[in-house]
Amino acid sequence: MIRDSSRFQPFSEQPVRLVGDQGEWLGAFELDLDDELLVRLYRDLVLARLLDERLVRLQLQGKSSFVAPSAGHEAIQIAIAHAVRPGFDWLFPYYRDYGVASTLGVPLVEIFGQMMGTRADPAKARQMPSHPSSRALNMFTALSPIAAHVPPAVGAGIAMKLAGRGEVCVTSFGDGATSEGDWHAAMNFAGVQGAPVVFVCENNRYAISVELQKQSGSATIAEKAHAYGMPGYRVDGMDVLACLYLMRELVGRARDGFGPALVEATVYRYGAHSSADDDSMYRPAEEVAAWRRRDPLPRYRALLERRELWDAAAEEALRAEVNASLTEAVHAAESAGGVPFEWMFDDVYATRPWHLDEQRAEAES
Amino acid sequence: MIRDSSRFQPFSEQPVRLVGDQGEWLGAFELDLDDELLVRLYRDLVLARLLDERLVRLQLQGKSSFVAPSAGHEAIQIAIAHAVRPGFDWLFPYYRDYGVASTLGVPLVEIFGQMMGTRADPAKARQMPSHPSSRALNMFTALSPIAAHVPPAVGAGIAMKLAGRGEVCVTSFGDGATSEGDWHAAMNFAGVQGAPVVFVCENNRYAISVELQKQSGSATIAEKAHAYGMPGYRVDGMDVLACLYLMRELVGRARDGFGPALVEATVYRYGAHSSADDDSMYRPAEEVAAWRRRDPLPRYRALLERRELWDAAAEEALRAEVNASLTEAVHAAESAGGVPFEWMFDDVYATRPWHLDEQRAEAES
Amino acid sequence: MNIVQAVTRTLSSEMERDDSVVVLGEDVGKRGGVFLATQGLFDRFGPDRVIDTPLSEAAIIGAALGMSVHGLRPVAEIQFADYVFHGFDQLVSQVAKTRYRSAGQFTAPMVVRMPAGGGVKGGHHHSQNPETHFVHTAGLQVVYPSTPADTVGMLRSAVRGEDPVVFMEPKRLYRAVKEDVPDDPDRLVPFGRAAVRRRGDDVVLISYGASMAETARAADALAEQGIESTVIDLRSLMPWDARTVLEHVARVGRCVLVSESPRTLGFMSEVAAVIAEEILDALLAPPLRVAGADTPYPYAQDRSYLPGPRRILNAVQKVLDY
Amino acid sequence: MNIVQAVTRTLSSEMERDDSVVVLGEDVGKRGGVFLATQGLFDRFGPDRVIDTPLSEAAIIGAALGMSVHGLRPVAEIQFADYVFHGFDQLVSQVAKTRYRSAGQFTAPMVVRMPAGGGVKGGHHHSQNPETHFVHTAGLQVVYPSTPADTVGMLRSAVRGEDPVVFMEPKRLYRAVKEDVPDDPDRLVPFGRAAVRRRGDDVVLISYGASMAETARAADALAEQGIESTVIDLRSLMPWDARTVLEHVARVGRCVLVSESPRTLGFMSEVAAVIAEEILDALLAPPLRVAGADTPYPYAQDRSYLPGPRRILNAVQKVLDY
Ligand SMILES: Cc1ncc(C[n+]2csc(CCOP(=O)(O)OP(=O)(O)O)c2C)c(N)n1
Ligand SMILES: Cc1ncc(C[n+]2csc(CCOP(=O)(O)OP(=O)(O)O)c2C)c(N)n1
Ligand SMILES: [Mg+2]
Ligand SMILES: [Mg+2]
Repeated sequence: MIRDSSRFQPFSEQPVRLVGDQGEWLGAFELDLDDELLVRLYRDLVLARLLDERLVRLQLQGKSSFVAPSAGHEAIQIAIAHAVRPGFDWLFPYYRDYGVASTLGVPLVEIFGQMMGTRADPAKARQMPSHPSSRALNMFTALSPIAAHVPPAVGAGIAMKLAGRGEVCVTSFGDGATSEGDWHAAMNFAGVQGAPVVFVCENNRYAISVELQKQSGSATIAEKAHAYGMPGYRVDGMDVLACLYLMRELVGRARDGFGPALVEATVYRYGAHSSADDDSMYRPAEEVAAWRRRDPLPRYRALLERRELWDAAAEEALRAEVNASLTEAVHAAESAGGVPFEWMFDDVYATRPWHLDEQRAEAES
Repeated sequence: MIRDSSRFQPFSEQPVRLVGDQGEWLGAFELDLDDELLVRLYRDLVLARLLDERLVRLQLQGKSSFVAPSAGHEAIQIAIAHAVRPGFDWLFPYYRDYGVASTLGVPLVEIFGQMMGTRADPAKARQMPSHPSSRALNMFTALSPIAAHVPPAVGAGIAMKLAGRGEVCVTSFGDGATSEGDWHAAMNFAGVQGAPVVFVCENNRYAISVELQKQSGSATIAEKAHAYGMPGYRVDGMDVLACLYLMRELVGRARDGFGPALVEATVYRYGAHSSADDDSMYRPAEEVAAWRRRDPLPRYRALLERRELWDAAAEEALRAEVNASLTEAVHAAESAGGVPFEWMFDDVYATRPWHLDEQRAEAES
Repeated sequence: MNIVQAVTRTLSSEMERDDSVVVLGEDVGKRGGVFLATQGLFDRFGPDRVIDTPLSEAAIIGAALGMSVHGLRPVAEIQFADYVFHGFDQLVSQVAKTRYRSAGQFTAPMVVRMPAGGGVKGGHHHSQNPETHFVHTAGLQVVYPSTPADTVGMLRSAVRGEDPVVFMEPKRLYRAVKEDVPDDPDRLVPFGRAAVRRRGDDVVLISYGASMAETARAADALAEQGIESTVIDLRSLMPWDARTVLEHVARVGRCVLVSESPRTLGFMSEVAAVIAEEILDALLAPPLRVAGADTPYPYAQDRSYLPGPRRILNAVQKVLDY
Repeated sequence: MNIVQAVTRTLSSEMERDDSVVVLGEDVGKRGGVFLATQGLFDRFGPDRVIDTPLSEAAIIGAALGMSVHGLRPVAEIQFADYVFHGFDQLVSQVAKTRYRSAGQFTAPMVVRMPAGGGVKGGHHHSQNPETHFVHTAGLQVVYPSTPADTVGMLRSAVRGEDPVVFMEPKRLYRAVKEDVPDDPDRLVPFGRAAVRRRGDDVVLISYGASMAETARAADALAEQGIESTVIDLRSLMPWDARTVLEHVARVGRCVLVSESPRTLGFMSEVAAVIAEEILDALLAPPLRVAGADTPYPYAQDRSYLPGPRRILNAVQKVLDY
């Protein structure tokens, strides 16, 4: 059941790249996206970047207890969100996927509510910060245990196959996740079932401090797809157009019944692993600086400017607009207020059993 | 750290085969094993086959409660045992590996003691039948949970690498085992560490009733090695010489510090999965018959006969000799007698804690 | 109808009733499961709804979770309860917490069936009773019926429920216990209610699952000696029916708690703790546990490991003599 | 010396003493562990003995087993106790049963360290206390010290012992508790012995691990009210020191059992059950448990989830008023 992607070859040594350092188009085919979408992609990149900065700042201000920054990962995240049909397809993201959430349209107030643990979080502040979610958009609540969302993503994929409505599931995870047994079990089951799931590894070369060579027996993540009878692709995860074209192709392929695929998006996280980490202990500052020079935003902005779709004034206006909406959303999320103590005892089951009634009463007494 | 095997190519589509249907040598290189070893291999094949028949019979007679027959798997099992240095290298086998045990020299009385749960079992009849073991021969006690011995095998391999004495570890398992998360986690860790471990999959195309296509996303097991940065080889697991040459090569390669490898030995189990199974529910009798025609014993015997190393008289003498030693060992194992009730409470820890003293006393009262 | 048949027929009728019910696990297809609990379902409902999975319990439980989140009602089979540990994280960290961590936005109505218990010459890894691990995990419901009728009624409740259920089956009794079960598709046995199997004023015997057989035999033996026991079959362990237990133990004042999982932190530790907390003054004797040993499950001593009638009677004698 | 330092220094001196001691886990190398418990070991002992592993708890625990079987003395780190479930089968089915199933032919002297407990704003998966799962698994030793001195002494015992040890560390107290610890490499704290931290005749408070902090604070508050308590720190949960517990509870007649793992089948269920079985007649009041809730660990109510002094005092009042 393997249909090869028409534009891209699986298992290429070099990651697919479509936009050059100066914003030049490198594709062997024509760039055929309309201008509106091209601009929209840039807006989404900026939103994701500014959102991330805001989340980091909230943590520094003590308004949030934790953050896992996404700067450096935006291009692939935005491409994921643009490749799916929102509210129809499903996403099983991981904690760093704020670019997926913001692009998909998860309300900012919900995002900030979750980050600050207020009533604005539809999940009642049950999870620690950096666990995005959206029932309305079929985005399964992110969870902490690495790779543990991948088996459920495959289960959802199998259910989609049975339902036959053409839904697709996209699940994303880090490079470290590929070492977990759950990841393997899920990938293999998807391969056997030909489930419509696109697996996206945001390979930032580190799992906290552990670098890729200590993480993976194989040199690339993409080649692990061999083990599951599915194609594996490498893409420059900081090139939003390469990511989008590839993701659209693979989502379409899955939708048409040709089964799962694995994408390795090479990215880099600019910040520490999380607000609890100090990355200077394990990686040189020059390495970070070198990757920052490949930043997805200026590179893609240069492409837009070449096409006269963007300029400094547009940039300024956009940043002002985004910042204003972020400020407003933070404010709304904060003023929603904290969640009450006794909510702790709800939602363990559909109805609260006797022992939780007792425990709630004891705790309140 | 990949040194390619000189005689064999990894990831070949066709399994390596060195002996033809009529016992003709097919190798591109010369058969350079001495006659003694050539004969010894056949004796080991016959021992393994007759041992298996005896184990099956014991279960039918009600003297053992369970058996997982190995007929059809002998060639690769015997090759494993001949490729290692007994008592120096380590083995982490699985329940079906009686050919490994008998060839390595695990005393038959211990094997029967384990199968019948008598005092002749050095493991005190703690485990159900079909769980071979030998401390003296560094053969780790087989266990029931599929693939669970593979992570410890890798840990032992890493310890061997640190010790630097040139030990090697060989672990074997079925095709179904490759789906477990533990298997993946272990393979990957071995790949990262370059641990001296040879992984052998005895691919009999079924995990109980589940056929390979429902088991594995990839068409072959060998190609899964891509995911771990190690070479993967396919070999005709019913051709004892192909198995032996390949295993020696890979064990030597690991010993010399070139790291792990994966072997997929294509075999077939003639019997049901175990004495608790009825294979007619899921596979056609013709399929079994077809595989039986590739039986490792007559094929290899033909090679020996072509070289005038074997004849009907030798066969008859050997069978008589083996059967006599089996009968004697069964007798010795049986007359060792059952294990006492109170042994149940020992070996939970090095010394028995108070609560087990109490429980033992209560149970005896 | 015996207990395996109770499972098979209930699965079949639930699949008939509701298209969203699917079965998955190792060998559940053509083979009908190693205990034949899914026999015939593959032929009847086909490979889309009766799914032979690869050999991975994490894949089975994790995929079932994704299916249920997407709207199916999966019934997963773990071939032996002992193998649930390979998919343990999916069960305790993911399945159990799906409703809670999403505040009910996502839920996991699903069933994980597993044959459990010893006495089948299965050694360490075909004999265990891991209910403690599930009961201690908030978010899971745990049941362990001991009769065909309860198996039918509780499996129906499990399949139709709103939350994940660990459905433990007493494999030693699979074919040993038979009874007529009325063919009423709406007969559900609700969770959290114990069944009082026998009434007597001298001692209360409490058990569940496969050990109900030994407990009932002990009660018979006691009756022959003129000692009348109340026998409670808990059936449901999370939630469990503390009210019924406390009511009877308070009335009688003496009880013996029988379960075959390892004694330390076996389910009966909880029952004993609650009894001591709630009705201390009503106790005429200490609540005594008769349990499996705190050892791995041995092969050679397969039967002696179990809390059999002799050990139960010894304990009853102690609480009566107290 | 605080508790993290106690871990680091003990590992360092044990690695110095015995070449076969190796450390492995996620980020234990250059990063020194996310709590810095292995800081400096990588520089001192190199990558062969301080092994950064791939992100797989099954690989960590399973490889440690193989290493120990082959003669090393591995000390594995699970980054958070909550993630042990990803390697759970290796721990409960393999590590725990190695000695038993081989009748001592193969053994697994190894340590699995894991920071545990709540109160660190970590939500469901950085807060749990999974000791029940280990204690209920025959073959594992389980300890959960609450002081730097016990951490040193018990970690030494663990590394030098003959059987696998689950070594739980109270991460909430990592840097909060400090004391001088004599620099004596032969000072071992044996397993199975509780420490009596305070003596009083009105009530016995029993706890362990991180909850010792709240328990001690409750005892202080009681003392201010003129209520004198005996405070027992169990330290070791398998084996556990039932003798010391029974002796003091029998003497005083009233006890409160404090632990932060979920109440149902938390370790204190066992303690309560044993108290009820063994010394029923000495009890002047029911043994009351103050425990974590039977919910997944919540984020927003991180502190309220814990059994704090207020709830402990409420329970003490109840047993005194009984
Ligand atoms: C099962 C499990 N083990 C350990 C952890 C602790 N941990 C949190 S993030 C992380 C590294 C993840 O790395 P990767 O998958 O590459 O994702 P990245 O953070 O780099 O995007 C680790 C070890 C965890 N969350 N879950
Ligand atoms: C973890 C686990 N799950 C399920 C089982 C039940 N079981 C025993 S053998 C077996 C099939 C194994 O197949 P394979 O690995 O191909 O080995 P084979 O028996 O074919 O040689 C299964 C599912 C088990 N022993 N362990
Ligand atoms: Mg990473
Ligand atoms: Mg097989």
